[in-house]
Amino acid sequence: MPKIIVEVMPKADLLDPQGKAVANSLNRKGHTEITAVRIGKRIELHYDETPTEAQLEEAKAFAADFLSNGVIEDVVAVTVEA
Amino acid sequence: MPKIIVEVMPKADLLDPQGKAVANSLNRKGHTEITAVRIGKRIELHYDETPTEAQLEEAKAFAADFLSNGVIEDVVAVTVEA
Amino acid sequence: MLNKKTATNVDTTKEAKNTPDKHQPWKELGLKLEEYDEIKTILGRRPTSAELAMYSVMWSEHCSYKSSKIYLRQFGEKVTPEMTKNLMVGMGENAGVVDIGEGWAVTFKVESHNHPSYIEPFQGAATGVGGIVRDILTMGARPIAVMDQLRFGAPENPDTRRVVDGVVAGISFYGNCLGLPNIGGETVFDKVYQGNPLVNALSVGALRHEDLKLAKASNPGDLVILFGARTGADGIGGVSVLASETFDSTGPTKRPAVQVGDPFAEKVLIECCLELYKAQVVAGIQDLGGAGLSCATSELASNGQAGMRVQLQNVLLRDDSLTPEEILMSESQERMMAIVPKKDKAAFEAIVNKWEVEYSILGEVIKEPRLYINWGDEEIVNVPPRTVAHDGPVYDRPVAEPKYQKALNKNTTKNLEKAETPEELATQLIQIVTSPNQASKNYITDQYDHYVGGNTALAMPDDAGMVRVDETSSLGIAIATDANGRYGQLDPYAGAQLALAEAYRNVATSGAVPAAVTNCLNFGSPENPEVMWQFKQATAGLADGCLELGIPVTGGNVSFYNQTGDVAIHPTPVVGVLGVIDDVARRIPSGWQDAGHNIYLLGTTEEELDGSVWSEVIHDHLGGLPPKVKLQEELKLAQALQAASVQGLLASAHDLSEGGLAQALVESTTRFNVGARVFLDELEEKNKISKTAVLFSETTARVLVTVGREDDVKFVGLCEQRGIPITRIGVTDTEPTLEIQNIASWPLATLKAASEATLPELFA
Amino acid sequence: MKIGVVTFPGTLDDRDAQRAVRLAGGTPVPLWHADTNLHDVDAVVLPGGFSYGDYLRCGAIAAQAPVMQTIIEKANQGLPVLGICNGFQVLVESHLLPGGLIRNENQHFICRDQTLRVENTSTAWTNQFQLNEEIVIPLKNGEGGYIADAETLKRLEGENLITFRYVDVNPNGSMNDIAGLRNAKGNVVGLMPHPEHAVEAGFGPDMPEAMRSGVDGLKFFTSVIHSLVNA
Ligand SMILES: Nc1ncnc2c1ncn2[C@@H]1O[C@H](COP(=O)(O)OP(=O)(O)O)[C@@H](O)[C@H]1O
Ligand SMILES: [Mg+2]
Repeated sequence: MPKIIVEVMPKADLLDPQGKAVANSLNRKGHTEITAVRIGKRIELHYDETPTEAQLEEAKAFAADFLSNGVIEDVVAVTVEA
Repeated sequence: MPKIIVEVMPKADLLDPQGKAVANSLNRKGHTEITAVRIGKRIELHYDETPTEAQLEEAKAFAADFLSNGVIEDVVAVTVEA
Repeated sequence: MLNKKTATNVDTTKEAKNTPDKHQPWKELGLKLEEYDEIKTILGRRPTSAELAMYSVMWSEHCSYKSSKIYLRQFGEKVTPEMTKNLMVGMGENAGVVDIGEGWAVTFKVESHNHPSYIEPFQGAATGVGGIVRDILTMGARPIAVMDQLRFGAPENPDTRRVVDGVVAGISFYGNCLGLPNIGGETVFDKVYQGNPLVNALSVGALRHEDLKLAKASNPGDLVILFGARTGADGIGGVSVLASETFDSTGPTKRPAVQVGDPFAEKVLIECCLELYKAQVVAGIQDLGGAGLSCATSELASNGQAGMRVQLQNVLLRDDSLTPEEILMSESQERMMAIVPKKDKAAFEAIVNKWEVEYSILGEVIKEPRLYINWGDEEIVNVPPRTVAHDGPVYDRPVAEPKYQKALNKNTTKNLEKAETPEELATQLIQIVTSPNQASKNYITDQYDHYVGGNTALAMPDDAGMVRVDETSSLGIAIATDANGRYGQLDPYAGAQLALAEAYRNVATSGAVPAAVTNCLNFGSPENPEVMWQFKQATAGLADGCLELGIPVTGGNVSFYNQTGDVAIHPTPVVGVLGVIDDVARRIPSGWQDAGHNIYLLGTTEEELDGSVWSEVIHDHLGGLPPKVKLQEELKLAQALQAASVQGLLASAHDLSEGGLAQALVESTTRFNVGARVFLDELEEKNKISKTAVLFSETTARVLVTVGREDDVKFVGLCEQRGIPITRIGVTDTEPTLEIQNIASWPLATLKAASEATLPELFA
Repeated sequence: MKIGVVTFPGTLDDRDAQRAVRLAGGTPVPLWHADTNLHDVDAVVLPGGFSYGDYLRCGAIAAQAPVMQTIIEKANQGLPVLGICNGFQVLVESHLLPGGLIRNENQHFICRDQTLRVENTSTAWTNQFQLNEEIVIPLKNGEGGYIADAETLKRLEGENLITFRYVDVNPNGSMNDIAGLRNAKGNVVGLMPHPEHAVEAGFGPDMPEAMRSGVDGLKFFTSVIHSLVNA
């Protein structure tokens, strides 16, 4: 099924308590080489037909102002998967 | 910074209430060509040095049994980003 | 939206007649050969695969109560007219309904979601809450509160954390998101629940008398409408065998066994249903829970003594690949089925559209008591609905007293070493009040919203939860639930009565008048005669106890097959008692708020340590006989508390149960940081018991109260007049210290911190 | 005085907020998310709950609702708006207030009686409090951790926009102990704790004097009525 995939991460300089909790837990389990964990979202948008260039542009726009909150998050990728 | 990126999605057969709510909202805004939305996680593991093959294997293992819940989620990708 | 599957690979009734000898996977679906033969006799042919799906799930233990039915009957039989005069709906419906006066009624019920909560604790517990709330909604009521009764494995076992985390988060997620205050529950750790935690959830709802709804379809021509979430492949792992039989090449291979909940969808569904009720456009309504559409269609038709014609292709799907059998068995959450008169169709549609709830018309009610289900043009189900929903198999399974029972009962606490010195007693007291089962449950209950609605008068950690039902009159209800598996193991008959007595006492302690009972009977495998004996004893105990206390059982739930490997859990009959209070402002707090009050212990303390927390925590011992059941004394005590509450004589009341007097003293003082000086010598002498028993005995029919100086004479007189044993054991104090004379003295901050540290240390 | 209380699908504390308005002497007016008409209300409360399930981000989907477009416009013109918990999240997602709210530091939903300090009394919703008054208000949320970048925080502190701060315990890891904010004009106020759950003795938070007797939340609603009367 054709998709657009939007990836959103918490801003690098802001707190990510969930990532911190996971990092602590992995460190406790002995994975001490992991210095930090950040947890973001992977959002799949499904389409019946391969999305057009225009639809991709639209998706980039609503990824920036609805699927993410620019105050605390960054959109790190918007890609088409045919 | 070297990273391993783990991507986790809700299992296709199961309800994804979050994706459903976002799909409805996008449809209401006129993006009716979007047939469904699924929302998963994008987890970044940070390392000081580029992770080794062995560390990638380790990450794959704990991605499957700790970072995701196999009963309701699938790990869709585990990739190194140098 | 029609399903893309062509009707040609569907097993039709016509096909069933033509291929009588076709092999069917009845065994894989959990049916016995006799049951399969019985289905063939009913139908006069082999069932279609869709019919087989329906019968197998509706005749399962979970849906048909085939092993428990003959025992549950006594809840309806051991009653007096006085007991049932306020019952608007008794057992047998989704939930019982009790008239509480002023035109108000309440409905409440507790249900288990044990097995799903072990596989996937978060979703299992979440959907458990969702399911019980829909049962309450189905009666026409607005759900007003929830409670949860939880039992986990040993706290130190690493898997316990996974289950605790998931279950608590799931209940918190779903209940909070629905906007239902969580007003209480239970949390118990015991290794017998290691591979089989118990997750029971209770919901209570309120309705005006005229809003009562029943799950029945009786008027021919009325529409059958499915609304709410779409149907997907949830919770049908087991039916895959049918799919693979029917569609070996094209069909799906493995379906998920779990269900995922969407509390947001349920919240919208609640508001939508309440608006539909108000508009009076539904003639009957049923929630979809276990057994999904199989259950809803057959029960509605059977209850209404009518039939139904259904087009299964009209079901809105989340996933087009579902087979008809899977659609019939799907346990997708947040769905309801309404029976709507044709003239009300437009009004119905306007309301569901307003709430953006999806719906589809599946068919209509017919006069002939037969359920016809079509898949396109093909008939795939043609059955008498009663045979699916109500006339399932009934078993009188063998019972046998467990072989270990006599030895267990003989192994009393008599010879266990008892503390003598003040130091030893003080150490044991701290060990007990900080043990996981006795320690503060704040770590869990702080994750639950108890404020939403603005009507919560009492909640955790009070003895009972209490909510206001009517803002104008302040009419309210109180609920407490209890069960003690250790007592149940020692004596299941008494164990059930002790659970009842404690819940009853807790409700009375809050100032409410006990009015009705619900239960969730958690047991091992009914195929084990020893378990069946426990079940028989427990149900008899509960029914006899209710008769003696004069309050009816209005409904409940049975959960069998709770075991780790071959080892059954302790019998755990969770009993919920509902009380009514004319004015919630009159509620009695359990914590102490004022200094200078007299502290009284009501009731008599006996040397009863068998099965106690003391025997568990200090000696890791379980044996002997549980505390004596004293229902007549419970009755008198409840009436005295009631009278004292009406006269406003009580500053606080707290029931004594697990952990005995010591536990109650610590809870009452630490609650609001009001200290006490306590002297127990008189108790010891008067009751001729050991110091250990004074502190830790679990004798029933006891309550700890505090009374202001000005009410003292009156209150003591009231108790004496009613023959309630009363002993003054101390006085509350401004000093934030609990001093037990001749034993020890603790700063309250220390006690509180120690009690609150236990669960976070284990699970945070 | 007509005070609108918005109901989104998934809103939970709308009836509580209406009760609070009533107990303060105002007239509550229910507003529906799909409606753009505010029915001439004099002020608006965005109550708590899980609008649209709080999916994606808390308040994100609600911020797109038709009623919010009107509220944003009127708020910018000075209409008093109070966002409580989920309502605060909606205000943040609507950019009427800066920053963001993320999962509590301990990863759990938290329900507790919380002490707050009122650090700003020149708003439509806090003028009946004393400056630096400490009040007890129930807090209940899963995603109440306030975050903002360093520059925003500096501005909030510098311009005295932090209206409520947690006292004794910072329950959710909020930066600078922030429990609530106002906008520059003081007509828009948002906070995580729930004043509407502290308006009626017997059903409020525990207080030193007596169990469940706290009514500190009432002043939010008498404040707005006062400011409207004196407007
Ligand atoms: N232990 C019990 N005591 C009394 N009634 C019971 C008990 N178990 C089940 N029942 C009653 O049997 C009926 C069917 O129960 P159940 O299948 O749990 O209801 P539902 O179909 O709503 O889930 C209900 O009326 C329930 O109250
Ligand atoms: Mg039901």
